[in-house]
Amino acid sequence: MVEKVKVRIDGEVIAATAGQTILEVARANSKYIPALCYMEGLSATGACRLCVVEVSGVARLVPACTTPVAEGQSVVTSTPQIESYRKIALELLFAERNHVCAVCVSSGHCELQALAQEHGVTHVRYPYSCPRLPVDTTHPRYVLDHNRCILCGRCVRTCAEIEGAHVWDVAGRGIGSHLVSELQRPWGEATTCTSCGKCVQACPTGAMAEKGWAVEEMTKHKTVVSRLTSMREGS
Amino acid sequence: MSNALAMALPRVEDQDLIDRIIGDQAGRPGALLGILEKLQDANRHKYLPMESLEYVALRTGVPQSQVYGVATFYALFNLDPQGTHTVAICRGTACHTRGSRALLERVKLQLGLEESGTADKLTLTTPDRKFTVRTVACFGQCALAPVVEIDHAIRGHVKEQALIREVDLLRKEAAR
Amino acid sequence: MTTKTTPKPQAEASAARKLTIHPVSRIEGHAKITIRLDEQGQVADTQFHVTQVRGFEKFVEGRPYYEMPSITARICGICPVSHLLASSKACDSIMAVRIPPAAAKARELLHMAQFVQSHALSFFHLSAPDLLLGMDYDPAKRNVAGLLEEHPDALRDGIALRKFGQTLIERLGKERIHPSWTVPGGVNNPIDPSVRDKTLAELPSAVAIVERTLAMWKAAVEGFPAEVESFSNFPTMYCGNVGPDGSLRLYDGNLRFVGPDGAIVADQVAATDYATYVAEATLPHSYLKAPYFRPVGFPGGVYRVGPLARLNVADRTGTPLADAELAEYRQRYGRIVQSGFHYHYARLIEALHGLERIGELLDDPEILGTRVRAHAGVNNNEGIGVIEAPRGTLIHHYKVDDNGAMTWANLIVATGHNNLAIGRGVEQVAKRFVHGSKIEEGALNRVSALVRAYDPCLSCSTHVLGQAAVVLQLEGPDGEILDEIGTV
Amino acid sequence: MDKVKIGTCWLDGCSGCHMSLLDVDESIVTILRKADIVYGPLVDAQEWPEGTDVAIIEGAVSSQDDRELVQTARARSKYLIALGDCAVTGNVPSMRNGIAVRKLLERVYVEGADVSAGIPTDGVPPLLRQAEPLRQTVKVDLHVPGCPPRPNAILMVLSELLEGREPDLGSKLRFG
Repeated sequence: MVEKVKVRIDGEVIAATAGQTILEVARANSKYIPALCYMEGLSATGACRLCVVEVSGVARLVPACTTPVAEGQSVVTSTPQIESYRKIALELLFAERNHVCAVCVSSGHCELQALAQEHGVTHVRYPYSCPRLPVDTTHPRYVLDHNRCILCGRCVRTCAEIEGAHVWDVAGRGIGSHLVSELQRPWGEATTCTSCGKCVQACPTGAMAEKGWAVEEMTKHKTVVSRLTSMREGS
Repeated sequence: MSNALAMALPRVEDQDLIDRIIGDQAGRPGALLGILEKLQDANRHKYLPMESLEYVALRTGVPQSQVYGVATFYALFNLDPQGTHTVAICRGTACHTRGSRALLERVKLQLGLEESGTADKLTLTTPDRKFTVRTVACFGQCALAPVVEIDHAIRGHVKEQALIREVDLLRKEAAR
Repeated sequence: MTTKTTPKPQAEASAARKLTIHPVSRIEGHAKITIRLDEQGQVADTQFHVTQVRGFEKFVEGRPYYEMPSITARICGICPVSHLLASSKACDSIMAVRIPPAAAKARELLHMAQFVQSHALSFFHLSAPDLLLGMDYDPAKRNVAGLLEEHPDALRDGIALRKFGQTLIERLGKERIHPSWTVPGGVNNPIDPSVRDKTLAELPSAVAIVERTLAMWKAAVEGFPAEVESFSNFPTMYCGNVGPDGSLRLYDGNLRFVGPDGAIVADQVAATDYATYVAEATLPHSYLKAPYFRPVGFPGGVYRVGPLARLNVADRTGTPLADAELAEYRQRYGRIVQSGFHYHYARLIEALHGLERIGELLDDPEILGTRVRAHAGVNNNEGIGVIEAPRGTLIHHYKVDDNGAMTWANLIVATGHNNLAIGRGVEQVAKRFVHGSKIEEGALNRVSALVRAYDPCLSCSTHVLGQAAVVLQLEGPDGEILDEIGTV
Repeated sequence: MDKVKIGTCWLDGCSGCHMSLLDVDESIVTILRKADIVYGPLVDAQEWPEGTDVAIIEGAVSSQDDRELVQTARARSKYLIALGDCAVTGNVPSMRNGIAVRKLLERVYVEGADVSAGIPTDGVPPLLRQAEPLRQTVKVDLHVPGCPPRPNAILMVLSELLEGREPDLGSKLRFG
């Protein structure tokens, strides 16, 4: 039994199905809400806070990717306050690691870089933490550069939910959090990795890339995850 | 897979222990935390060896990366062998303003521990595994600042000289 | 906010003095010159300081080798293409590939475009104010703005020539500065025929500019006898790349070293053997290391690189117009040209050669070939790339582990090779022009102009970590600073 | 009307942003008619002049000299532009930041020298611990990101300023 609800997004009344999230409904109706950790076909985690929206009757901003629609709900996707929060979130992502866009394999094809431009982030107002982080080059076909990881977890969920291998997870906590394969093994020695490369395609930045592509050359096939999901649902 | 597993397995008696612990916890949601806690408790050096973590993953079906994520998220768990004695120095705000950093540096010097930690948690163990020095975010005893915990006993208003004496005493004890 | 101004202690009657030029202006980077005077007010000695260091050799450790071309391009925004290419060549050698012929030609085309723009910048934007307005011209106007007033046609020529080179770079690599077109294994896109057609159409007017400028230069140089005589006018060795037939090679070739008299000391030295001949010394007063000719030793093994050196080293340029100019140049100054002032002349001849090579490469049907990239993993744990940058020989030397992570890097840049010669040149020109307690601005400018003649790329030089502007400081024998021109 | 006084300099950068400025080609003539370049690599001024209208700074702040120069530029200029990623984010120069300065210098001048090894100190400025964006040292009025910023963006910024308007970069520019 599919229950229908009516919600208002940026003033427009939209019919939706109960259980859908605000983000899903918005995107299905060509309303743009930015997001980094969300990826169609994966579970939502509400980690990056870029998709925050205003919901009538709720005092704080809520992440659109994890908030279900409800009858009579009124959603606003962009206000000066929302935009300023999104900008802060983006700036903090840059400040945390060493992105150095100019010499990144994903420059020009990076979701973080593009979102920063879209939101008019011309500089970061916080001091950079400049951690010294390794690059894992041990896998024969792929590379993991921790300097460019934003801990969105898309690789973790892709590997766990789509490939079923769950090679990746996030270890540590706070500023020390980092992506880990198995028990902190070098990627090339991870026995559960099938080398399918879907994590690389899911990565929004240059943190994961195919080996051998030079700066600016790494373009990703972002739809691989949603295509697989929809094909499986269809079968 | 079988080959890599064979190399990484813990000793047979440890396997038995892990199997027993897992058996006790079987089916409980969030069982992993309890398993790891018991495992660390049973370890002579109070830590979780990599082989044990791998075996836990194998037996519980929890992915290795998730086991590792849990083991590194909680400050309670150690991935390195701990010393016989533990000196935990608080670096909460109150203790910090009352000179806990100097206490830490002094103890490190006394025990010949050199490297400095940059992460939010610092744990250093002497090569002879007699002492582990670590920092703690807050003991909740701010009125007693600076606070140091020695072998699970809290000391308040700690002075440098008193701390040195106490650690020296433990060192001589350990030497006997 | 407080501003620190440089202290300027007054000269006491007796003492000898130190003079500092800081910044050395109209150069590509940051340098400082210290001149010590004796009690008679004569130049006792000088130091050429490069004052910035950046640490590329260290911080690239751990990075995948195939990122090196783009990372090292950020050493220099004037000749990023040189670093892109030297680095790509080092990477080709790590991959153990021979890149497709179309890719080699495409890279050389990009390189020639850079030669043209870089030589245009050095000649017109940086040095022409001295050469056309005069060494003693009002320093407030001795720059491109002054050129605009007095010699607008020359300035327009300079802008147009630089634009020709930069536009070709942009057409090939999408960006004028830091294009990412050149990659390990070749280039990442074949050349579109429209690039060839547009460039060939513009080529004649670029050639005309260089020919016009050469004619102007040949007349103007007569007005600088003292500069010709004193700008690094001393015997040194010279180094540059030549082809198997001894002709000038800028993209490929092997190293040749010649003695002060032109005798060949070492020839057809492959990139892999560079270290047999080149060693490096640290100077206590500069962040720029000083390479020297290893068989002779330090500090005697001074050699020069760059346009003057290349034309001394090569038997011919290999293109007709440039060869005709080279013949006239040699007729005027001899087979081995020693004065550093003639770097300008040599630079113009090379710009002409660069334009001719562009024409030749574009006329070659292979330039449009579509196989332009070889793919491979790590097949060598070490790779060396050598190229002639506009300022001289550039060496990239890398070591990687089996996974392709950089474990070690050494970069020897053109201005480094010239470091010892510039240092000695500063002393020579200071002794010729700087006298007494009061420093004349014109004297100061000549010291800077000597540095400028080498077209030192201090951005490149300071890849290790530093920066150079020129401060001229007059210092007494006991070290007090008597006069200082320049700012920190 | 008086010409606008522009000063430019580069700190720890590659000069590419200055080259991108020259890449406006013939438009530089238009700029030169409306503005005087009172300091910078293209002119002979030895000192950053008082009363500068616009300071255009390329590169990160990496050495004592850099810090002093940018502070002087700030104190003597009405409007300060951070031009390019090094000035805006630290960019490639900041890749050294996780490494101790001493290690960096030793790698280059001691390990990397065949003779007379040693870290230069005579007449060269000390390095700062990190290469940092300008805004961590001085107040910046406008950030123009890019490696380098494209010539048309630089031309737009300068044209607006020469017309007395505050440039609005909106979403025109990106890092890298």
